[in-house]
Amino acid sequence: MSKDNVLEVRNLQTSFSTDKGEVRAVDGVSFDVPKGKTIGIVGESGSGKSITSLSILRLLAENGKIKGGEIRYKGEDLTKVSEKRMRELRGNEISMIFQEPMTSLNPVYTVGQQISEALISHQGMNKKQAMVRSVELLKLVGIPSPEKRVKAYPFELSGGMRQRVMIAMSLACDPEILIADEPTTALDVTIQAQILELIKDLQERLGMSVIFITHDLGVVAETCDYVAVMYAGQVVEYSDIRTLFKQPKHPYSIGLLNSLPRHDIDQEKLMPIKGNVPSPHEMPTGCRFAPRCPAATDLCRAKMPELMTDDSGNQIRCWIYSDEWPGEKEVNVYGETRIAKG
Amino acid sequence: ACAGGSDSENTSEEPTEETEGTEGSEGTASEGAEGGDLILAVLSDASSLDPAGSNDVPSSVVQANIYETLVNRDENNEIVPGLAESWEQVDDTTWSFKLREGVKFHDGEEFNAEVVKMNLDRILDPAVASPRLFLFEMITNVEVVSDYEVNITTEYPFAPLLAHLSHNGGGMVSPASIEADYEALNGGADPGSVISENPVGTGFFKFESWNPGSEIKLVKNEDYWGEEGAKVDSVTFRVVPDSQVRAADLETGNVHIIDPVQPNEVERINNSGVASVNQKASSSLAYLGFNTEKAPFDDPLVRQAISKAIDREAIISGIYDNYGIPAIGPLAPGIFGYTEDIDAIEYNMDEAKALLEEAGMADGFETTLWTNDNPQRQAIAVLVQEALAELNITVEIEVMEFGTYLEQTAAGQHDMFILGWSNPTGDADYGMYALFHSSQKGNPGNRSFYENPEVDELLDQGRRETDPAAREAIYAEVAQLLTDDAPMAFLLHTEYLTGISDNVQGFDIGTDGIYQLRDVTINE
Amino acid sequence: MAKQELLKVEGLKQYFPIKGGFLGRTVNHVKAVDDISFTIYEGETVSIVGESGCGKSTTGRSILRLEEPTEGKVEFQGVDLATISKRQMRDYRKDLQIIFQDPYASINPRQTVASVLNEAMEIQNVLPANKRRARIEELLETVGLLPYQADRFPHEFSGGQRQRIGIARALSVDPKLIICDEAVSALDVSIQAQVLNLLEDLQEQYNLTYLFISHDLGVVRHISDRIIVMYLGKIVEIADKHSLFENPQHPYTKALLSAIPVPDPDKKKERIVLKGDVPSPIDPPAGCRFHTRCPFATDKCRTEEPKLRTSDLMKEGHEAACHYMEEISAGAMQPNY
Amino acid sequence: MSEETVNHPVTAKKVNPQLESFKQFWRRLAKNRAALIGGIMILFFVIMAFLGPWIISTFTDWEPNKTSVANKLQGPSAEHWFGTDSFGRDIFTRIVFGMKLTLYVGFLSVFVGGIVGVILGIVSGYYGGKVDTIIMRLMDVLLAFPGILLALAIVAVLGGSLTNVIIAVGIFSVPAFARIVRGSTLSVKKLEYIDAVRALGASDFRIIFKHILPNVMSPIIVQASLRIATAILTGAGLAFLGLGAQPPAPEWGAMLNEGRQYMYEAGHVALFPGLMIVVVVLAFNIFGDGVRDALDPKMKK
Amino acid sequence: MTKYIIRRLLQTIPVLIGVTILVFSLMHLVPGDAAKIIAGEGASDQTVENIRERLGLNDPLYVQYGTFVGNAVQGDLGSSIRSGRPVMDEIGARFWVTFELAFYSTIVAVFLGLIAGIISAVRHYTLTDVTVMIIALFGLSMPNFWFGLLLIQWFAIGNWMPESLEFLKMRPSGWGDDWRQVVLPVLTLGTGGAAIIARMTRSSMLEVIGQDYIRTARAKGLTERIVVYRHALKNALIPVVTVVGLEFGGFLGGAVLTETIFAINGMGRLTIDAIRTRDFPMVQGTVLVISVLFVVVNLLVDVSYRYLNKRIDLN
Ligand SMILES: Nc1ncnc2c1ncn2[C@@H]1O[C@H](COP(=O)(O)OP(=O)(O)OP(=O)(O)O)[C@@H](O)[C@H]1O
Ligand SMILES: Nc1ncnc2c1ncn2[C@@H]1O[C@H](COP(=O)(O)OP(=O)(O)OP(=O)(O)O)[C@@H](O)[C@H]1O
Ligand SMILES: [Mg+2]
Ligand SMILES: [Mg+2]
Repeated sequence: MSKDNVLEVRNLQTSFSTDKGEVRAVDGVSFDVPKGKTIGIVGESGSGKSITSLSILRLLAENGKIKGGEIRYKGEDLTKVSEKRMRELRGNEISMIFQEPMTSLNPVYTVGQQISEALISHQGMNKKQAMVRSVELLKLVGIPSPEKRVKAYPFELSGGMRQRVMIAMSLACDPEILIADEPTTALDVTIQAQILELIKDLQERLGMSVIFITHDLGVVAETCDYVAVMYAGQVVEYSDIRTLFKQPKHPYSIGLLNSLPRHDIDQEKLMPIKGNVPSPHEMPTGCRFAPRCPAATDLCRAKMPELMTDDSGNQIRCWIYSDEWPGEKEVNVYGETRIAKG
Repeated sequence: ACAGGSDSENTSEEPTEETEGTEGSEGTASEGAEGGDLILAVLSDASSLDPAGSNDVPSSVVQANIYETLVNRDENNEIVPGLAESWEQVDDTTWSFKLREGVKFHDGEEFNAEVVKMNLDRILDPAVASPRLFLFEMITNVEVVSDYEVNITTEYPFAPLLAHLSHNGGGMVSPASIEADYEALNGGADPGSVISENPVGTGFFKFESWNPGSEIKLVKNEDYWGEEGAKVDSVTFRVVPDSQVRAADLETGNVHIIDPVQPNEVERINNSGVASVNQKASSSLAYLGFNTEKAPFDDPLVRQAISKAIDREAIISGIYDNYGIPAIGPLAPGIFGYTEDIDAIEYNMDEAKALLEEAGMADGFETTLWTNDNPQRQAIAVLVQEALAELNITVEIEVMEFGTYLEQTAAGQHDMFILGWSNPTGDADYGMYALFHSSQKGNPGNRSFYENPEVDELLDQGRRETDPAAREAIYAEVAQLLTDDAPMAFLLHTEYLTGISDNVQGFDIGTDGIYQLRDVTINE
Repeated sequence: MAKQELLKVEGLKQYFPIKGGFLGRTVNHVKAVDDISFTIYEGETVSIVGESGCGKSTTGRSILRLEEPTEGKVEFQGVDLATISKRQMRDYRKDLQIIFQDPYASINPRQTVASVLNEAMEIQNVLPANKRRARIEELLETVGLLPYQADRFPHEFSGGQRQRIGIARALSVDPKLIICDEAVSALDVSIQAQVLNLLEDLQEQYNLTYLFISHDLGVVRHISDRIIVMYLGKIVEIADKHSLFENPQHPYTKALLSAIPVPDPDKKKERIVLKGDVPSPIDPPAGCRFHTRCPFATDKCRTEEPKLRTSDLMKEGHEAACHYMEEISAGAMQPNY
Repeated sequence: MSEETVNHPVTAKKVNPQLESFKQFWRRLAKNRAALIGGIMILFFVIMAFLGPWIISTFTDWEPNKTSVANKLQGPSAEHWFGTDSFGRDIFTRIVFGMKLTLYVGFLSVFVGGIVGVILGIVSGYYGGKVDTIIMRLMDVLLAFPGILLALAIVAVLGGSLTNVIIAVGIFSVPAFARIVRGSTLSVKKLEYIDAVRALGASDFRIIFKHILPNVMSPIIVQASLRIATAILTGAGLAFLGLGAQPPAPEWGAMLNEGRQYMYEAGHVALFPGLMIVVVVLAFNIFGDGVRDALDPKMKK
Repeated sequence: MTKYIIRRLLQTIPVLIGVTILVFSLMHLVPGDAAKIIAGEGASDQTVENIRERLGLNDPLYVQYGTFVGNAVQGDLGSSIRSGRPVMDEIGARFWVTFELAFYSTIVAVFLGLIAGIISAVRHYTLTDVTVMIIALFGLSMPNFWFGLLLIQWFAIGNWMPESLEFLKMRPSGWGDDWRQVVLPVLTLGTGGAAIIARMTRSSMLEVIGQDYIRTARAKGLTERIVVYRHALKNALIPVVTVVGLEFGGFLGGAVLTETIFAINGMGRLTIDAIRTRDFPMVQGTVLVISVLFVVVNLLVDVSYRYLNKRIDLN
């Protein structure tokens, strides 16, 4: 384990048992979370982003199970530690903000009570101390008149404020890692801007690592240092932010960037990725993107590529960049040219 | 008065009829000590404790222990002195009563001729709208002759007047209560409300408390005018509607007397070792009525056929566990005017078939049989239905709720129906006039809509005739006519079944269902 | 070529009563749309943008009379749709169609694709019954589905495919104007691009006019000719897309544009972060509705409502509702964060 | 421009979608073992109601209404499986013959109450406003009126007969249906496809019957199967109070009421009808629960 | 809050008016004449007429209704036709009996139901869960009059009870003067209610456990105990409270059968008897009182919502 990674996820496999059999929602996810950095996980809806994060905290639904892989947190494999140990970590060293600020807070307790809970159980504070700290935390996340708001019920707050409360709650015990699962998707742009600023600011001040899950590439570009791109339960590309946006390698990443309508420049015609995301019940045997990939070869359709690390430490899951690539050396993907390795 | 059939589970609403009953059986060597609280578990609560205020058995049984009447009837159905020491018939329509002196009401008021007048006038007062008015409506004048002498004048010669006066509808209420009640009436209250709330009579028990729907408590009247007053300190009438529960209460010693006992429970109680069942013939009649105005029941042959097809013994044994006797006419044995000397209809299926054939109905017909939701009556209906099937008569049973039932049978919408009639005055007039006189069609009692001028004539005579022997002859004649005409199939006279704890002595029940409580003692 | 007016909205108001009190009296109103006016010309795409709850959808729905407008005119080819009878309105519905946001909720789950489309044609009596089947298959091909899929149920399709069914339904009655209420917002980017392209193609092919409702400025920029910016039930700025993106005048528009993250790590720009939340449309602030969050607000803004107007700074047809457009662009006013 | 749908082979395999969706429902129902048991029990009872009397009258000489006073109140024996009642009638035979009456009360009253309730609920939910207020206040009135007393009063007005019991119990079920249907209608009404067909110019009639009704069916079915259970209980309760079926009809509630008099010496007379009521009601409850689970999208796992 | 309660009370007025109209018209549709019933058998038409006049039965229906409502508003429900006593007094004597019966039964139902429901939910899909739910289903499917009869047979008549257990014998009937009278009826009513509450609690708990905020609570590292009892239960109780309220309301008006079986002198039996004797004022009075109570109970339920869940906006 390299020194400055607080968390390393290796080949994570998570599946659900359902009516129609087992569903591999996450099937080969690997990424690192360097200390003090923000890593983004992007991908389409259903690609397994949330399940990845829930696997880290072991908060899967009852029919879900981690089937393989490792989640190394400071030397411990979280897939193996006891439930008791997990509880010590949750909310204390690794905490999480969820997508829906509206439903993620318990409607029958005041925000103060909900923030205090973690403090009482992890830091051994008494109720009074916890309240005092809650007020500080609310102030930290920029809630006006926190002394009053601490007694408010969630329904009395707007969406943006609730999300701030969620953040305050997750920061309560100064976690090492903050997982933010689409923390702004449900919010309006102007409010989203407020929250993004806040998270950035807090990270700088508190120096924690952040896993930022989103499907909004704009948000990623603004907040992250590294990005893992997920497709159909797998990480297809993991690289630093500039590489991804300037020189994306995986055809899916290229297609994704291409199909994005942008408000800052004019585009003649969008370049969509054809086809649909495969259903989790009928995954293609080879590369999962092959049915939609403009450069796909028979090899791609037959065999799943491994996640390969290149010289700069970035990772890619695509045959083009392997020695076995059977196709042309210059591959045209969505009008962009990529040099194959083989 | 339609007899609800005291064995019914839901008779609380049935305006059955009854009279007093204090004199009754003479103190049969009461070994028990005096005192104690006698608890009776009864089917339903009284509706009013004003003698003029209601006309149902549950009220009567309580009233009879608070109020007294001018005359009483003994166990042989003879009229004996009550609050009146003696009486004589002055002319056809005038009766003179000599009253007992020194009788005081529970509130200390004096009993005298004025009080009698007040009471009778009250019952006749349209403003009071007494349900017991029918008992006394022939009275035109009550005249106070002296302090202790009173004359009663009737509109027409009315032989059963004494019997009617023995009915506890003629119970004497304290004059102070009557005045207070009138005052309240003028103030907008319901008539009788004051009297019912706080009944004051001259009887050997005084009213103590009434928890509606639950219990009524009476206490011994220490100042009773008679030589013998009550033996127990108090009596509680507790309402326990469920028969099984009553029986259980009796067995566990929670109550001393239960009324009624279901026939099927008799054995169990007798075997319990702590109580036994007292049987007493009742004066009531259970009958199956026909709508004589409606085809095919306008044909006496059809009526007779049906009457013949009913096996009364089977009903009595099957449904009443033999606690009852078959009826040959409207009157029960022991009632004034009862006779056995008639050609009664007897069970005979073959004759029934022949009669029906004679009526041209050999192929039978479809009809309905109505009853109310009294289990015994329903059971009778089921048996009748089966029996008539043999005559090819298809019977559909319709069970109605009592209020509807009375309304619709009074309106003559029925074919056949099952009902009862009780006789609290013990007189043939009561047992026949309302049931069969053509002036009484519908609500007053003649639900068969029977009309026979001959019968009308005889019934009117029976009322006027003062000679008892002549009266008996008249009623015997009516009885035969009724047998021939068969406006109804007389079914049976039930028995009163009361469960009595072995600790209780001296209890008896009248043929009218009234409890005789004066001589009761408890031995615990 | 002179632009042909297709739809003209004038002084449109849509208030929703708030029931309460004894026996459910109306105690207040949600002023979802409060006096807006604009015009749409044939063949163009006009977009409405704004934050959640500012009245975008309501505007669309009032035009279609899915809600009865409280006040105002909606002239379609010269006929005021707001005043004609419901029966007459049914005939006009042929020309005005709508595509919704939620690909899951916008198709009856119990109908096959064919019966969805057939019903649409049946209601508007578009074709004789025996010709409809052919038309259905043609429509499916038009929107990029295969004819054999006609007998499938919605749940057998992906989100993007369902959205195509919705588009086919709208097309089935040959409309002139289609209102797209967040028609692509629920789709993933890769699918969204497919649908946007489809909409553009169809517009060309059938000379359709779109009223495009979205909160995604990227999408809006891509598809529109002109853009309307709404804030709390009012139009704050209206312009063709280039003027709007390059030369926004209203402080709200500026903030909105700056708030959107750009998928380009090198463009670290200055962001205007607005304070607070959007106020409630039940008791909207007096004066300029934006004044509670505006960094330039003055007393005048608090009392006097600005009208939509143009100024020297702006191209023709560009209007904004701010008292201080000129002062702000001249730098004469400093923001007060 | 159509290209993207590549996943499906062009060989059109035609499926009957209506059948498919039913099959899917059936599969889910079949997975729920309890529901299956309930369903089979109900099926068995229905068959018993129709065939039982026929079998008994064809193959035996038992009759439900044949009295035999001599045999009264006999305990269960080889000859009389469930014993005899106070008329000496065979209780088992009566129970078999009474099955039909019980199901009749259950199904028909729910049918009556369901139709009225569903119509009121849909109209109320769809039109809203004053109509809604009036209908819902009416439902409140019915709800506030103590249930069994309402039924009792209705039977008192109409007279006691099975039909009137059905009407009474039906009326008594109306508010439950109306409320549930109104609630579902409100949520279905908000769905965008309703607006879509409105935008196409569909009439209210079409919207209500073609688009809303089928989509509020699931809660109606669930409610109906659970309501049948309640209806049977209420019907039996009324019969127990002496209202309803006319003697000698072997209605179970009435049999129970009759048996009550003989609890001490012949407990079986009340036991068997009571037990049968429990079993039948239980079947409907189990089945209703199962249907709810099978129809509830949230319970997909 | 006070304002809310006042408004809610006002809103119940139309419902109560509806109830009175309904009961009034029902009672006047019932065949059977009150005057005749009072007059009794053999009364002359004149007597009946006198009584009709006295009771105001000859007035047009709307006048009668108006009089009834006018008096009711002043707390005067008229006098019973059968007993002549003020209806209020008659009801008063029975009200507390029924109220106590309903109250104790509710307590039993809530106690048993909550325990069973929570156990079932926490151990969902285990054998315990299945067993508890089967018992609950049984309780739900049992006609309570039959259950009551069984209890009587066991515990009161005792003819199924082995002699060694005779000490368990209970008083079978009535209400009040002996605690042993209370046990059986309360059990009879309470167990049925417990079954409903158990099922409701279970499904409500399961629903709540799937909510996002439960995941949030787990993500905070709280123990399962705290998650279940602090976070889930309080939310799950909200629909349960509704059921409890409805149960209590149902017990008040629907204990007729239990009251009949156990010979309890309560409101239910009073009403039935009144219906049977065409005691119109009494029927109107009891139904009105029961309905008012029902409405008040519902109001209390709504107020307790507010207590449990501050989010629910009472306005
Ligand atoms: N409890 C579950 N049972 C079965 N399948 C599940 C369950 N939870 C998630 N899945 C499946 O796992 C896959 C990944 O889901 P996940 O929530 O991680 O997607 P996501 O990338 O977070 O998408 P989104 O952007 O929509 O949040 C999906 O196909 C989903 O259907
Ligand atoms: N039927 C209605 N009754 C009451 N209020 C309504 C109704 N429909 C909309 N509103 C309110 O009107 C306002 C505008 O709603 P509208 O749906 O038009 O917003 P929007 O701009 O489309 O928002 P979004 O982006 O969230 O779709 C909101 O405050 C909303 O709550
Ligand atoms: Mg997710
Ligand atoms: Mg919208």
